Amino acid sequence: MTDSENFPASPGEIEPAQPSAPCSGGPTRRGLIQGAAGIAAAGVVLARPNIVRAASETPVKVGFIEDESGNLSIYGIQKLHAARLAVQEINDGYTLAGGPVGSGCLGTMGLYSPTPPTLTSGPGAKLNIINDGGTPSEHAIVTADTEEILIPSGEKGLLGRPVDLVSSDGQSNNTLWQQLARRMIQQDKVDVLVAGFASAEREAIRPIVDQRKQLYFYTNQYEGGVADGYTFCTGAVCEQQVIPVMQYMVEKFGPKIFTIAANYNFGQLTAAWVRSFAPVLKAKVIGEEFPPLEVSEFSSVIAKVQAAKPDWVMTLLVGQNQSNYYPQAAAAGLHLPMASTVNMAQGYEHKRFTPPSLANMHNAVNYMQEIPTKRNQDFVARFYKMFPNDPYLGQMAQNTYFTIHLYAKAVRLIGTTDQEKVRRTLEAGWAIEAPEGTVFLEPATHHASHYIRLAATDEKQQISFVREWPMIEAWWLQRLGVNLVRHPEHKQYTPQEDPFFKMFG
Amino acid sequence: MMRMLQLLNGPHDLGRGRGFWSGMVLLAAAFLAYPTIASSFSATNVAYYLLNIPMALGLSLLWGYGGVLSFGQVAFYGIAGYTYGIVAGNLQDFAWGTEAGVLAALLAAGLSAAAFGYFLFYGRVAAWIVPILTLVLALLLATFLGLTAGYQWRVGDIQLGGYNGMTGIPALQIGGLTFQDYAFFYLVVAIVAICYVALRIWVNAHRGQVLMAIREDVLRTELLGYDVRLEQLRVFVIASVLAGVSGLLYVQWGNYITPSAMGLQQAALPVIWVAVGGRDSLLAVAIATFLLNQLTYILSSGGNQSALVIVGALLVAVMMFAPEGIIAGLGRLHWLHWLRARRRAVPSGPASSGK
Amino acid sequence: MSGSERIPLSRREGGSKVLPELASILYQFGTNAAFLLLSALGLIVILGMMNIINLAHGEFMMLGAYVASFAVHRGIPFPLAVILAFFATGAFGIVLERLVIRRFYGRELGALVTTWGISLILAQGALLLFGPYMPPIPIPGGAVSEGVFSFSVYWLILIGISIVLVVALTLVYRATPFGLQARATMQNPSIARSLGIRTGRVYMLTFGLGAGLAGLSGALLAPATSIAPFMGQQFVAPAFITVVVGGGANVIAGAVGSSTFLSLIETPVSLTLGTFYGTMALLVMALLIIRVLPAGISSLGARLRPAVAR
Amino acid sequence: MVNDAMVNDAMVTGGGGPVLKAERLCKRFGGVVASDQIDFNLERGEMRCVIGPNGAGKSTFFALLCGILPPDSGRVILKGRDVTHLPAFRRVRMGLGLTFQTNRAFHALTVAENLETARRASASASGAADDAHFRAAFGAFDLAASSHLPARELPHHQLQWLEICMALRRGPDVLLLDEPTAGMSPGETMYTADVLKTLSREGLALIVVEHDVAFVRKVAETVTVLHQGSVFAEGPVEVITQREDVRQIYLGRTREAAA
Repeated sequence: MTDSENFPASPGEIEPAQPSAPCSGGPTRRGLIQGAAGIAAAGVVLARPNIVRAASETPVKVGFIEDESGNLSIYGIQKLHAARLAVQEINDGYTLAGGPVGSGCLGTMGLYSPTPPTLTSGPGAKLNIINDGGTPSEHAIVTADTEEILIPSGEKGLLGRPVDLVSSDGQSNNTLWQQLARRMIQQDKVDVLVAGFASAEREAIRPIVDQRKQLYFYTNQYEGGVADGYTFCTGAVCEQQVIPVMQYMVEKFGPKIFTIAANYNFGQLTAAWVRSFAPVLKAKVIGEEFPPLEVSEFSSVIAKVQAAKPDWVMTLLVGQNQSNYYPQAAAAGLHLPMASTVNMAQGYEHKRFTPPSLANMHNAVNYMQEIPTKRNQDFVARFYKMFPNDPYLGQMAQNTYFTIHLYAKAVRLIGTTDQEKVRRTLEAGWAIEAPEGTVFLEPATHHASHYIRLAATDEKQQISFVREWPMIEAWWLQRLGVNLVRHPEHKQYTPQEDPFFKMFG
Repeated sequence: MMRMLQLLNGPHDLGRGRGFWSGMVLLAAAFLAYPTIASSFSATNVAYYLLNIPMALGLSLLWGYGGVLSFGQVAFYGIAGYTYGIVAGNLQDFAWGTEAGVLAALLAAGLSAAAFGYFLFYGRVAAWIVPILTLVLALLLATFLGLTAGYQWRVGDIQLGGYNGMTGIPALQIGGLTFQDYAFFYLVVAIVAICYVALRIWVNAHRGQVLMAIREDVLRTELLGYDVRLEQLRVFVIASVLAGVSGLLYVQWGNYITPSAMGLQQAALPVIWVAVGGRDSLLAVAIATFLLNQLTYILSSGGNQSALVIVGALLVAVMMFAPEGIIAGLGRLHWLHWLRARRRAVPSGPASSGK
Repeated sequence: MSGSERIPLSRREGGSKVLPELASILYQFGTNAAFLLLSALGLIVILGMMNIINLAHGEFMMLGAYVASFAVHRGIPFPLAVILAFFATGAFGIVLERLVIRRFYGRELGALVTTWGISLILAQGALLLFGPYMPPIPIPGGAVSEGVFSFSVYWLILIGISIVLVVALTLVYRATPFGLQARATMQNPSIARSLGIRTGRVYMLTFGLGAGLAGLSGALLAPATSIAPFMGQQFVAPAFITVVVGGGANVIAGAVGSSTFLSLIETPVSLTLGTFYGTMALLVMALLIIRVLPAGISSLGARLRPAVAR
Repeated sequence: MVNDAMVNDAMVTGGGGPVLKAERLCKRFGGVVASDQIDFNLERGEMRCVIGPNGAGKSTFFALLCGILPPDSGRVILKGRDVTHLPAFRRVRMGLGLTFQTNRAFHALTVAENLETARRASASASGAADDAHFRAAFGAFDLAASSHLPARELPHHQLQWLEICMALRRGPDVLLLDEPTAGMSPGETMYTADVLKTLSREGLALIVVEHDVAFVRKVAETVTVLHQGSVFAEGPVEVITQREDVRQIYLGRTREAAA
């Protein structure tokens, strides 16, 4: 239990809560969302005014499964702690700024538009692959300029009930994950499930989630493609990370790319993205290597990279064994610029590895604790006040943090924890002021747009952010025509199902 | 029929006689009645503790009765699980599609065990190489399946799925009945009961005696005129098909399987269950499998990270202080009196009258 | 200590393209072989001399890496830390032998299962005690370059060290009183005992030596890997494959032979087809060897006591 | 099954000549020659003792005859059929029975189960006449009373007898016994000798590898002496045991071992 002194002003008396400032500091999408905040779009979103009820005995249960032991625990413990922080803040009477962005637009659009609606474009818009980056352009969104993102929610807890974090350790064991998911859903009857690091874990529990119609958040960065009516994915996906980092690397270092990717789902799929989008960026993948996850000795990979002479290397290596690549490459004198979507932001390799193993590494991230904005520094301070001994606060932890706040906001708005209604409310389209920046939850795809920054390391593995894209959508599922509001489905798409990728094998 | 009952009551497992079998019937009745008081969640969980028993019984037969240790039974568990996923997944819209999946899965487990076992037993490798090679087989399969993430790795409509595994595996359907929740629980209880009874008859029948003869003395058995290689291969195939039965039940339970089901830690578990229970008693192995699965679940779902340490320590302690197994040891204590009483009834003569 | 300087091996500008290619292949071959040999060394001593199949071998290597990491981050120079790892892991091995392993002489399968239990305890115990990872050890030495390729000095040193270790081990077993006693005990424990050799002590020291060598290898490989509780798993398969393929009457020669042979297979396959196929080739090769060369296996098996069943 | 049928044919056609025959059997281990050009013939109904000092190659010869070891060169002919490349269990199915130097009955099984295991070794059933040997031995050794005891509870000599009965259970034509009386008291040894002699008289061919000269004198007609892997002498028991050179290698070695 932390004290609340480190939080901004304590809310005095609890007032009947307004829907916590819908759209305050939220986005306005020119031509689309203007004034939308005021329009209480019927049926779905504001069906019931929010009333603070008498404190009830039954808490709101947030089910939470992560790996607190085993191989993946360096990520799982971060996420658990971030979830604790979010629950603590909710119970202390705080919320993150934000609200439904288009109660009159996007949610409705999702329900009635024949083509999937997006935030950046209306119906029938063209595929907008890359935001130019840098300064917001005519077509970019207007982000909130507030730095005070943690604001009083008007009540302690949620709907007058305390929020409980029901957490379990999945121990990197898929069978245990299934058992725990069943227990959370069937026995603990959690109101929402926030769980999953590895894609395998998500895929292990998704059938159970679907069978029981459980509201489920997956907060990890992943390979993309999950289109599931009961699942919301709030982490970054390939199109948000791969293409920005490639664009930067090609501009800065040259067009010849060598990809080293873990030989499993994430690595294969992400490598397919790199291969397919290189021609779009006038670059070329001149070599690819897929070492198995078990491999920890990389001399032949390193030799191949040296022989191919690329301008830079895309490293999509995963797990303990494969992280050996970096010190081995550095020791072998391979000092090419590197890009990645997995390292640093989660496993804080730049802090763990001795320089210069991870020097000259680039990663497009939606969050790292080094982000120099005030809202982030406040967040980092709150986190370390609660967990002073933690080694790092990473991307997935931040995603978990804002996701739980987002859920609480939706519940507060609709006034019930009824999962079907909360899901419908979330499908109105939401913005939330996360530590990274403004994040939009897109109704049609159940994915989030992110504020993406390009983090680069110097010789001493210090982080600097060399470019930023204030909003990149998860546009790929939109391109495939996924509209979960109108056509709920329960599958994971792979790039092979998209004709664009087929052109590149 | 009487002969079957006699064999069932035979000496090569714990427990005999009217009292024991009444107890077993009561136990079975208790399992059958369990769903009336339990939630479908608890029933599903208990089904999980039970569904590994066929694999454990198979390993008990192979190791405890036959003296051949395999670390790779999970390989056949996985082969059956994946085969069922592929066949039943492709045929699920047809009548008898899932049954065809079951058949294909058991065949795949049996045939692959026969092929692999041929190399092991007809190559007459040393006893300690069998566990190492079976382990290598399991790891090889796990590695291979982990690499099948690409779109090219599909059979019909079914994607192998690499590390993320194969999802959406259909539940078994017979007629209009789909084996889920309570129905699945009953299915598991029935299969476990059938496996136990059948194996108990088997070990007390002639083949079981030959198996124990091989465990005691390979050369002696061979020089009685038995083809030891064939006998070992036969029991290896039976044990692997039983592992396949568990694999089948597992994919029904979770509608899902990943390569990690054949990984290093999973491979360790059957050996632990069998060793802790008492490898030369089917009953002890079944009980230990149930209890240890429950223990692991309780420890880990309570957020306790020391589950692996505790299970490992248990294994070491058992191997050091009770190599015959904890449950078998306890069981023998109890049955000792009964045995002694019985022995007195046997005319004792030859020991003294032999000259 | 900085890995950034690159010393050119050859001064010829635009010289032959063959030489660097050849050097690169040789280097990879050497590192692959050294990796296999180092992974297998401790295992081979324990198996060859005692008939104990030590499935906790990977965890002994993990212990060595942990000790080295501790030492290095308390200011002890890396070479000293490696030696410390040898003695610390060796001492741990001796304690373990006295407490547990000695009950299992003549019961190979019992030892196999027990050491597996020990490996679970050690790995998860390390996680509980020290957390999910240890601070890394920087790779000593820089790199030398030849053409477009550059090679890690440290791996070159490791290749040298593995040769030195093999020679030293051979000398210990050929030319010291302990080696003589060990070989006598290995051939016939009861006769050795009747000749006044304290076979219990020989077993204890042999197990300690095997454990120490595992720790030494773990410490030596630590800079090239991430030091974590489950790091031992990555060595288990290569180590056992090396041992099973090695076989032969002379364990040390067997290990040298099989690591050389396996890397001869692995290196070209990795280079032409990819790392995945390299690893697969290693595993498939092991299975084939076992089937095609039953003599290798049987000569290995014949040395085991005749207890075929238990 | 096909093989068994062929084996049965061989049994039918293989009458006449010696029932078991070894031709120029050689086996070496490294530099040690364990068997050196051994020629050996055993007639039907013959009782032969093979003796020799420790290390003379008796056990190797025994292993070569029953197929535990493959010979480097030479042939083994059982009932007229070349069995040199047949695995041990096939030779057993053809009519070879044997016991080991150390007792190797199955301790976990009962006496009855041990015998049952021996009886059902293969599909090819044995004739009723052959069964007579077993019944005679079983009666003589008085094992019926302990049928339901686990073998581990039998006294030592009865275990030896049980093993002989197991070897006889399927009605072999040739019985190979490796030191069948090791560890028995003199009384038990002589009783065993009597039973074996009876069996031999009833037409069973026997080879007994032995150490105990008293026992050899009692049972054998012909004795083969092995020394350093080859046949040193062969002949009637009275002649051989009187020969000075035989006594020398035998006693010399014995004295050495005692020293």
